[in-house]
Amino acid sequence: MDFATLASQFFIGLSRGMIFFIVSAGLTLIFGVLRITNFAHGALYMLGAFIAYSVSTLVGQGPYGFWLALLVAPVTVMLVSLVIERGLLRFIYNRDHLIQMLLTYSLVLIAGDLVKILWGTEFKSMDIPAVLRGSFNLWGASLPWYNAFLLIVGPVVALGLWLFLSKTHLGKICRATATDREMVDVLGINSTRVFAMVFALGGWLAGLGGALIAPTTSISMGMDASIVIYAFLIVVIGGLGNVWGALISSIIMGVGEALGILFIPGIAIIIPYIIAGVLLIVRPTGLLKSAW
Amino acid sequence: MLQVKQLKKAFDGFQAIADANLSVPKGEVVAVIGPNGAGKSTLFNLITGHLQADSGHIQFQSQEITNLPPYKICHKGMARSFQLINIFSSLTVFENVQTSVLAQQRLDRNFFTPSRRLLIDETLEVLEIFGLLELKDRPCKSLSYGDQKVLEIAIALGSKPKLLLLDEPTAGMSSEETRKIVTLIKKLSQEKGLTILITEHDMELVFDVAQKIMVLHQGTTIAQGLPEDIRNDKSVQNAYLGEAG
Amino acid sequence: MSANNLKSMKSPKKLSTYLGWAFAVAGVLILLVAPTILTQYYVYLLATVFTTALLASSLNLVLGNGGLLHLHHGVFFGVGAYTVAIVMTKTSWPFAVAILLAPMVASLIALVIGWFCVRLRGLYFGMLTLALGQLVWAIVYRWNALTNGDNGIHAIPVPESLSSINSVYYTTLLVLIISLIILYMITKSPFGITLLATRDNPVRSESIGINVKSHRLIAFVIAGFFAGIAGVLFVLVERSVAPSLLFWNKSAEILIMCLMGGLTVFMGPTLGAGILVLLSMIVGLYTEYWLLVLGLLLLILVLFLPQGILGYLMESYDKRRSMRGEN
Amino acid sequence: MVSMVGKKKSHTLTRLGSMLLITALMASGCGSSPVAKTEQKPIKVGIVDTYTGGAAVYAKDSLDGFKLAVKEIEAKGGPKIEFVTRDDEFKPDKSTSWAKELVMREKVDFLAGTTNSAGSLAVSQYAKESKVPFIVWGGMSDRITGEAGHRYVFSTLPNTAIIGKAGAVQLSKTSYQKVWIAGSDYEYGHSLINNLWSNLTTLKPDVKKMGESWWRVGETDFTPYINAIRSAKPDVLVVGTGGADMVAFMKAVKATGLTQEIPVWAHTSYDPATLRPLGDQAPEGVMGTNPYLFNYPDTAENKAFVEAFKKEYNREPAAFALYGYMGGKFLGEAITKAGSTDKEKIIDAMEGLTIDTPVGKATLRKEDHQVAIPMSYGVVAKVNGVFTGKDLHTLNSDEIMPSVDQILKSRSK
Repeated sequence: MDFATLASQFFIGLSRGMIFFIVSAGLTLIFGVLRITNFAHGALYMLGAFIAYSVSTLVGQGPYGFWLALLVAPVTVMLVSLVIERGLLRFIYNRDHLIQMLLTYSLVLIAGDLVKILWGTEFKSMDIPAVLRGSFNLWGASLPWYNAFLLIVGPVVALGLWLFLSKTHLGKICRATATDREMVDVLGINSTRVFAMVFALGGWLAGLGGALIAPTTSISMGMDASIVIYAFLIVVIGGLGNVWGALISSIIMGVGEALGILFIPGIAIIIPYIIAGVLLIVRPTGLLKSAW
Repeated sequence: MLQVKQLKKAFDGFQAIADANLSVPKGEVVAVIGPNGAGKSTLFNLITGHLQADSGHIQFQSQEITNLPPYKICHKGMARSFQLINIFSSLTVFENVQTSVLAQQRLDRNFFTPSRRLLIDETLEVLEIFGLLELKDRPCKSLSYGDQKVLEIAIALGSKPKLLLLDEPTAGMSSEETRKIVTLIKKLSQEKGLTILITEHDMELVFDVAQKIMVLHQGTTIAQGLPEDIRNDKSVQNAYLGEAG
Repeated sequence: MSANNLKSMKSPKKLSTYLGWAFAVAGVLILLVAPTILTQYYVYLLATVFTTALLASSLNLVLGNGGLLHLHHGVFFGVGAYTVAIVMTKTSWPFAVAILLAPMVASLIALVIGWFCVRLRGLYFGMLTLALGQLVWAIVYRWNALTNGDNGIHAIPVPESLSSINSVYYTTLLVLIISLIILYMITKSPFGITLLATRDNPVRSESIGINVKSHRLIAFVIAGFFAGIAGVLFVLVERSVAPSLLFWNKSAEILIMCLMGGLTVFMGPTLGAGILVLLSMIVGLYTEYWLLVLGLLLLILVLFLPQGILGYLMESYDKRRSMRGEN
Repeated sequence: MVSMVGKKKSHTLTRLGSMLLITALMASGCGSSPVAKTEQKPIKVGIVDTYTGGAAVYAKDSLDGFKLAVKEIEAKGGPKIEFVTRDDEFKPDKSTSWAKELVMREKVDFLAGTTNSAGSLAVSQYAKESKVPFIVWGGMSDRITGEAGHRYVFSTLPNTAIIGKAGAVQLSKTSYQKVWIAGSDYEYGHSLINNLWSNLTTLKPDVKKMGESWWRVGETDFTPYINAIRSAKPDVLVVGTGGADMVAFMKAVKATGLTQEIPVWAHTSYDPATLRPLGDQAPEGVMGTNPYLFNYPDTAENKAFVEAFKKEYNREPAAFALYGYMGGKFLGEAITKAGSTDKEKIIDAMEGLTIDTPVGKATLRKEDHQVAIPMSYGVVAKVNGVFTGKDLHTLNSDEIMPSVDQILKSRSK
């Protein structure tokens, strides 16, 4: 095993982790503030990918298609999330976890068939924008430009989230809500508005994840199921509700899986579960302090 | 019967219990008093195993019970009531007490005998002591606050304890209900011969029922002794005055 | 008050208890003669209902009675079914061994998973059941040599006497009834009452001398045991197994059944299982959008009938009774 | 934590009893629909297939192909064929449950379907028990007509044994020796690759396996796999992956420029279903095999089929459309040949039946009920600005079918 392979594999794993992070950050944020296990997060991600496809097809898969999709898809998903929150979720905030969970699961079932009705059964695909095609040489190994692009987007999103959580009023409320629900009520903050905004933000992140993954894969029904398990594992490992925990565990998961693929490629399929199992047995309540 | 020595407990750097010492002689009613935030509830939680102590010792009937899980401590003969109402909300009054009696008799792992046939008399006996017989088939949620508080203590008594810990048994009660509790405490102590450890805000009640008082201030035992000694203790007065000022 | 007086305080057996037995016996009698009236397909469908009902009822022991957010009960069902399948196709052991082994292996897996999970509370418990359950799924899916991977195991041999649809029907019915009686006895036993107490108030339960973690673990293992039995029944009915039995959406389906019938009522999950199995069949005849229908149904249920159908009926029955001044 | 009000008294028993009663009454109500018609009844086919989720695209194609065949048969005055469809959601337990409904309640004469191999195997087992013949046009596992085959199951699509052998024939004509194998970590991937490998080692004993990688179904990012494989520097990468994963894999091959260093073989690499979604991002030079293309073979029969299909559904037929179409055609011909609607006689007529199909003569082999059709092989290339298959050759069906001896040997195990 030469150094170049190891290094490039590391970076590829890191870029894989970035997608995980973007998707699971939204999930964990919703966990922390709304106390809701959002099974529909994967469906929102899938929706992001399909909308990204439609947008880029609408402008003829041209040079601007991807960038426009990257802008429009997350925002559309955000609006959908807002409708879900205002129309459904806000009625069940004081119900128990099971009820909340099953409500979001009902959205998974509905979304699956709706996507089929709206987009048909065929696999969709969108192009990688011209500037991000191909790969470049990294110490003798090659790294696709798109993965490098993800390595930039991931930290930008993380930085944005950090600024949001630590510098803005809403962000501070989010953190406060995540650590102590009662305090927010005591302070008399209009928590339903906060909930709506956080759920919308979570939706935006899911949509962004979907739009980012869209050019590298085939956009198909069922892509929600495969991501949602990853996102859940990551959120649990990181500590429920902790965005930075999600970042750390995304990286562990991405890099760990990539290295696993390099060293034990025969059983790559169970690597994430092994990582999750070991970490959860060592730290059953997550790597970082969870919201509750 | 109960010995607490140099107990310490901190939460995230805050020293809730700095140096607590307590000895409860058999058959007596002992009260722990102290200003708000003195650490009374924390002390109770440490004694009953709901919290883990950082250091120090708790001995019950000459046995080390420090940091044992609550259920083991309960089986050694120590039961407690809680400051906030802490009952089994979906069960009836009868079942609330029966659960406790079942656990005490180690029958909680019995799978096939219908529980309605088990330990009926024992449970009814406890309910009778607390005057809850008439209410026994009511869902406990439908009880008045005062009755729920009484049930709270009845559940503890279901464990047939040698030592009963009462955490603010009259908190939030009317004066009439409080009198009822006082009578109850005296009855348990005198007729049943129970050793009782109590925390209470109501000083009148404390000096009425307690044979011994321990004063906790900022997590530290500052005095321990007979009620009249405590009444005249300078440091105790300072502690209370300091809080007022 | 004397002991005699105390005794007189005990509730006498009510008429409704006997009426209940009468209903139960009548219901069982009807189900006993049902295969003579019904066409073969409905006999088969009812056998599926019985299997699913047992699975849902076993889940409800931990979910409804234990208050534990157990999100991946399908795993124990699948493990039970796979145990029978593997024993019958890969070994020469007799069928009796297979059916005895299945619930034991299922409860063993439940013991292992539960051992990790009962240390956690609430959502963490749920997430860990999900994660560890998916791990079991991944192993079953991947272990080709033992499980045939995603192809599943088919044409599982069962004894001649259990091969006709009618005998499968009666077997599943009998096992369901016996299991439900046992589960019912458990919920009414000290163990069951104590389980309710740990659900209502784990902290208080600890302080009255209940070892909450091990109590929950026992409930988890019992639930796994009965799910394993349901797995055996599944093999009797379908004679084939595939990893999809252990995938998490199967478990979600069971959760929906429990919720639909009502978590607080003993027969709720059974009703939910019956409704969902029959409904999925009826809807499937007309459209390929069953999952959409299920989603909408679940949405309505969650928003407007969270106590479930039977739970709702019981609530309104109790309300009417108390209005009439009974009790 | 789930918390709810639970007050249970002796009334629970009343409820328990009444519930059982209601269940029983409901059930007996359901059964009272009589099914009895005694006219000259057409043959009824019950189709169980996956119309929900990622695999729905295949079920749709095969169903459309089947419908076209039924229409054509009727137009020519052939036997009337009716059909109903059921969605198994890619769950094998649903497949059997629907198969039972179709046979017992709907009283179908034939079963057909399903894209899920496990579902196909499960239905096949029931077909054997109930003696209702089952035409597989979706499941690709070689077990269906191989070791688990029987009198009542037929397959009208090339299975993994055939594809694997075709791939081996193609690769045996190259000079590659060090092989890395990879694929989707499920039955289809493993079975295809195992078949390919065992045939390749027979045809070309000097090949050497360097290693293997397996990814989960639904993998979105193939770069870590490709990077790892690249570092091992094999002569050729042989891939068995299907469906949506195939498109994603090809994208990653292009993005990493893998073909410039390591040649790649993958079944259906130049299939329109793979290439169309890729747009101009298809990796040139990827070798592959393919059972059917709408523009290959370039024969009048194929053109007529494509024309008819396009007219009906406004799109070009893909491979699964052909499988469904052949399923319908075989059934129609067999009914005509048998001159009866008796299932056993139709089965007899189907065994060894040869019909004309868009890809030439196709035979349902008598011994194992597996369809034998030719297969093409070639590479992905840009022709006139469009990505398609190039250097196409045809492998005759007798070159790529596993021998009857082999099948019978595996069945006797």
